[in-house]
Amino acid sequence: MEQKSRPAISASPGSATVDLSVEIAGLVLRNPVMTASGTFASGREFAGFVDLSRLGALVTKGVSSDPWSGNESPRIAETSSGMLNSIGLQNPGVEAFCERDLAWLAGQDVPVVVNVSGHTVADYAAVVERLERERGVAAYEVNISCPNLDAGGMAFGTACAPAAEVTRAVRAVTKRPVIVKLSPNVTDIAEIARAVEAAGADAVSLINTLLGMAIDARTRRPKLARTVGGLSGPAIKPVALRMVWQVAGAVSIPVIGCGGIMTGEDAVEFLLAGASAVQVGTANFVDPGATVHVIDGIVEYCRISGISSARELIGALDT
Amino acid sequence: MEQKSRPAISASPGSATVDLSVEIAGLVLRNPVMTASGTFASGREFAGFVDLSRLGALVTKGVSSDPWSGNESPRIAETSSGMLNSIGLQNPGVEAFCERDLAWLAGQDVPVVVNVSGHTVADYAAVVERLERERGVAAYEVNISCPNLDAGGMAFGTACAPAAEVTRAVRAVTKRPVIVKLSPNVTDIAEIARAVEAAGADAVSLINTLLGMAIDARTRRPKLARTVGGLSGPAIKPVALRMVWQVAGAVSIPVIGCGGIMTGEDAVEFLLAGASAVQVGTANFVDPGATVHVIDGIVEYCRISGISSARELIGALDT
Amino acid sequence: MTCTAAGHDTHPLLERVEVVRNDRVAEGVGLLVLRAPRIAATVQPGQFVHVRIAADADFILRRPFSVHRASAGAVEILYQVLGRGTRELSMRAAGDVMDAIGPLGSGWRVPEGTVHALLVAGGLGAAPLGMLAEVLAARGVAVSVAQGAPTAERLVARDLFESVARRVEVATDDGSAGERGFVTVVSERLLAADRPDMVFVCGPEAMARAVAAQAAAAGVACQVSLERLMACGIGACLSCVVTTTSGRKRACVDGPVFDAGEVCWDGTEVPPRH
Amino acid sequence: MTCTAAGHDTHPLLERVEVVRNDRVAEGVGLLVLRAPRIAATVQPGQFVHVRIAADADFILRRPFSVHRASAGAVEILYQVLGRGTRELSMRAAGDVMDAIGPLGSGWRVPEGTVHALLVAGGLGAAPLGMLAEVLAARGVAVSVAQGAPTAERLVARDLFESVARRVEVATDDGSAGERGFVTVVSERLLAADRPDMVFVCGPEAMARAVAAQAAAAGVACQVSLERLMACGIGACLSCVVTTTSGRKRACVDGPVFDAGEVCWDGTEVPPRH
Ligand SMILES: Cc1cc2nc3c(=O)[nH]c(=O)nc-3n(C[C@H](O)[C@H](O)[C@H](O)COP(=O)(O)OP(=O)(O)OC[C@H]3O[C@@H](n4cnc5c(N)ncnc54)[C@H](O)[C@@H]3O)c2cc1C
Ligand SMILES: Cc1cc2nc3c(=O)[nH]c(=O)nc-3n(C[C@H](O)[C@H](O)[C@H](O)COP(=O)(O)OP(=O)(O)OC[C@H]3O[C@@H](n4cnc5c(N)ncnc54)[C@H](O)[C@@H]3O)c2cc1C
Ligand SMILES: Cc1cc2nc3c(=O)[nH]c(=O)nc-3n(C[C@H](O)[C@H](O)[C@H](O)COP(=O)(O)O)c2cc1C
Ligand SMILES: Cc1cc2nc3c(=O)[nH]c(=O)nc-3n(C[C@H](O)[C@H](O)[C@H](O)COP(=O)(O)O)c2cc1C
Ligand code: FES
Ligand code: FES
Repeated sequence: MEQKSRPAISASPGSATVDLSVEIAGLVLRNPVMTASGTFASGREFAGFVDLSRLGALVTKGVSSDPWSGNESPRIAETSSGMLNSIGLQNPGVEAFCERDLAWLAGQDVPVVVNVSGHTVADYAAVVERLERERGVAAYEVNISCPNLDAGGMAFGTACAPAAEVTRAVRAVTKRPVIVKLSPNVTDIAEIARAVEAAGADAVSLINTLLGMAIDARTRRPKLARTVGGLSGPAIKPVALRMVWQVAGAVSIPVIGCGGIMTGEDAVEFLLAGASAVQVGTANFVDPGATVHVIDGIVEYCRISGISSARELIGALDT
Repeated sequence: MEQKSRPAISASPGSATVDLSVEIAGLVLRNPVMTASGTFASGREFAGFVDLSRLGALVTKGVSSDPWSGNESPRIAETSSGMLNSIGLQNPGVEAFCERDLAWLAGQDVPVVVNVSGHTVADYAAVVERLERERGVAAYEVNISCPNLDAGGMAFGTACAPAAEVTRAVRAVTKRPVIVKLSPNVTDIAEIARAVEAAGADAVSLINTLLGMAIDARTRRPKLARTVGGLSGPAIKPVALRMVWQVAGAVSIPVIGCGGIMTGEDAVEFLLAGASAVQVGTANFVDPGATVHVIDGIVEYCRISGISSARELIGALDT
Repeated sequence: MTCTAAGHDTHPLLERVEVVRNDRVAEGVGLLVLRAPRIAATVQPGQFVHVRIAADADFILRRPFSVHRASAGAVEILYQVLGRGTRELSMRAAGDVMDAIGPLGSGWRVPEGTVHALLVAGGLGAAPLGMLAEVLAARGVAVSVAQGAPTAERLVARDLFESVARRVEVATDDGSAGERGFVTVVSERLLAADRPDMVFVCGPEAMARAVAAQAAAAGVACQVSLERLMACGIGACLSCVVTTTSGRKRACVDGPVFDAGEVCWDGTEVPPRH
Repeated sequence: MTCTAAGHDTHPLLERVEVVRNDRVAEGVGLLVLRAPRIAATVQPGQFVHVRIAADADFILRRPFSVHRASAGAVEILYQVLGRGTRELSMRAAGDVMDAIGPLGSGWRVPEGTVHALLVAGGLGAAPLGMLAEVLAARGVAVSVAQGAPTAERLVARDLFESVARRVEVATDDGSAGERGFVTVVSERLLAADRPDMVFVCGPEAMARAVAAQAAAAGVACQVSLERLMACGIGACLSCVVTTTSGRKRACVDGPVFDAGEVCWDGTEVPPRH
């Protein structure tokens, strides 16, 4: 554990009595609300809307060893209560990321979780090895939804063996906390969670996007240039909650919940299902202040319910 | 093929020039619009809202060999652009079904597809064997999303071997068309589709509901008595379309598309993705005339687009 | 026992309904008057309508509401603002159009020869009892009403009850009107004092259950109107089941009114209101 | 080249905006006037606002619209009704409140010493050129406008252009006003006749590309405003990329206005409008 943010009492107005701090893999966060990778860039664009020091943690967009140019446009399509994206993990590569983004983030008072992408096991390890030379990385989030080019393009995260292999490779090169971000496009997500736990993950985050597709009946073409993309937003919240609940019951490492969180109440639902922290993704596009509104909403919920610490909510579902 | 509905020109006003008929497993339907199992009962309740003879086919609720009492209440929960249900396949058993429902349906001018449930392979075969003694069954739809009690409760539809086994068992006792209804809660739905095709299925239908969960933050309890349930409605349409597209590319038997269809345009999207017919489910609750409105919408689409046969749309996606 | 107010012989239909008036009648409670001539023509006390409140909203299901009163061409709905649907409903104004399926369900049954009826209303449970009170009074049945609410302001439909009932006794949680406490204290007293032939109950399930027990103890027949979350509203989806002595029945067609004696109180009601 | 109208030094903000007026100006086209003092105070020609049209609707994303004109305290948006969002927008009335992020993007750049400008507008492409025409005219730059639309009625913002431009020439698909045919015939002619220093183009991508080619052939600098589907609107999500000679750029912050010469026309525009 390198960076330890002060376990802080939430700064929300009138909330002096609610302790929002949570601990994930030895990292104490001032509150359970993180950004979801790819929806907040490295925070610079949101700095005018959100006081970044209010966030539990900032999860960066996916970073790969070399620059990736991503997919063709159109890259998004709107669906009922959701959206599809096929950005394709466009990023300037880890070198540029360190220079531009990490350097800027160093001046912000927020724990930084770097989301790591790769097409091969070696790719993942290479990114982390490079980042090990940098200060200001609180943890890694390993995105195993990337297509595994060594194995025909199925995502690493869709089977236990490759998921564990990536986890082990990253684990071998760092002592920092390793969060593995699970893919929901699987028959049994609990099984994958157990595999990465056994391979050394300190925590898991879920869910990444559900694979989906949209068609323009008029043009008879897919709405995304890449045909398929990832579904996110409120539409997927029920699936995300179910998976968080299943995984929390299957592993003993902390679970970070994500998928369709728009409000503080949504976040509370994920905590109740067993998440120790949450990530806010698509909501940032709807409301650039979404993360802070979610934090304030959790505080309000706790105050109305007479709860003094958000930790009391974790796994407190009454089934 | 026992019952053959007349390949009919749609009866929609002013649509005399659009041929909506499609063929599924030797069964010629007057149009590609069926009801989705469990959302239309056996049609009686909808008869005041829909002229049943307008439907391509009527798919009954799931029927099991013995009566099933289903799950406790609450059995539904609303979610963003969708709903969860945990009805639990409540039904009076195949004997009562034949007496009450099939007998009534015999007087309706609509092909009847009987949806079959079971907890063991023998259950499925028993239901079909009983129904073989009845006239007025156009085809079977085998719901392999049921928990397999012989194998620890995982659904039959989540692995190739049990899915194929159920298919073979049903295939062995009938010459009528066998449609296998696939579960979306799998890593690779195309693989399951190929397995049931090889086991003798004449067609596949998809998707059944996505496993989800909803939580009431105020009471800290799951919104469903059974904790988890099946997600349906517009929220799941992108996932359904993607799976239909994948499966249509993987098998050579016809594919019946289902999931979030509310309008004629939605139905057209499924046809373009490769479905030969579609099923309308949750929409029936929103608008009891939904099936007919979907049929009318397809006709309107065809007329605006200058298409004379709905069959031209099947798989016509321009990727 | 003759079913004089059964809904089984009326066919539900889908009707375009127009808002005539939508007034706030208490904190978080509205009275909606809908022009709905076809529904109004056949609706019986205790039946409900299934309303599509919004078309392009992020929630998709209809919402069921009892018909509180019916007049030539219009039905009235008394609703409590609880969530997204009822919040939307509270914003509808005269001239707005929605669609409604109705009349639905099997309403209150009034046996021939009923002389004295006791109506027990908890909170918004008053809604389906309004039309019943009017119909009973018009037939010359003596009506007593036991009504409970959190506070005086929430004693909805009081004018209606006062105008047709022989007596109305109330209880409020805060004592701001009538007895302080639960309506069950009042119903117990009226059961003993009036010796009614029939008790009609609607309110939170725990309260309905308690009143049913009181009626049973007094040897008086009792009907309860139960709420379940409903998807279709027309008997097809099986989301609304009530466990009865003769198996699971659907609240939307076999109910919402049940004979209290056949209900297996299994605690599966919808979550209690705020 | 000095950037006199760059948006980079203004910080986007989230503002509660109130509808002042929402008028139909042509078949399927509306003019929306929004009270938005903070956005109006800094917006530059070619910038846009990202509007949250509805909160509880089944669609969740904001919708980007160019600022057509700005006055003290208000901005105007010229919008075409295409789908759910713009249909909702067309139903907003005076007093309704929404929220908008803006001003966003990097607008038109007017090099110092510009003497004569040619504005080429296709359909709703006229929207981001309105404020530009006014600003140019106010600076004493001679403005010519080439405008195209399907039919005469759809030649939006005509009064504005007529009032500030030296000349406005039009083309319509059906010949109901001006030339019958594409606006490119008119732009070609004006390029030759006026010998402008700069061409500013907005319209369907095929048309913008054609005009850019005309300008390049004539040796005249050219800027194009491009549309992409946008999620965040503030540079974070990478949904809006435009392929340029220096890699993929984000239309929402690096654009929507690009130098025509840097655009790699790759045919990945949003689907053409109906
Ligand atoms: C046959 C029948 C008749 C009814 N008649 C009336 C009536 O006359 N007046 C009236 O105000 N309401 C009536 N209800 C209840 C009404 O349907 C619900 O209050 C309404 O659907 C809530 O919708 P919503 O979108 O506002 O709340 P939602 O957003 O759906 O839910 C908000 C909260 O209310 C709870 N809730 C949802 N439905 C109910 C319910 N049925 N009862 C209690 N809590 C619920 C939810 O669990 C949640 O906590 C009736 C219900 C039934 C089944
Ligand atoms: C920087 C920028 C500035 C814009 N300025 C204006 C403006 O001033 N006036 C104006 O009317 N529109 C403008 N647009 C386009 C406007 O944002 C879209 O028309 C609008 O978002 C459509 O929303 P909808 O919900 O009505 O349509 P949707 O339901 O989202 O889509 C309906 C149909 O329109 C198509 N569509 C969606 N977005 C666009 C688009 N950007 N261009 C063309 N077709 C699209 C869809 O593919 C679909 O076929 C601008 C777009 C951008 C990126
Ligand atoms: C535009 C976009 C880009 C994303 N990029 C990444 C990424 O780079 N790495 C990653 O692990 N997840 C990525 N995701 C997935 C989100 O982090 C999140 O898991 C998912 O969107 C579900 O959460 P939400 O519903 O709150 O958006 C992306 C999502 C979106 C919408
Ligand atoms: C209330 C309800 C009951 C259902 N019952 C069954 C069933 O008995 N058998 C079955 O195969 N599918 C059943 N389904 C699944 C639907 O047939 C359909 O596959 C699913 O709802 C997706 O389609 P939709 O989004 O159009 O509803 C049920 C769905 C709902 C909502
Ligand atoms: S609500 Fe569908 S059966 Fe009662
Ligand atoms: S819209 Fe998000 S980066 Fe441009």
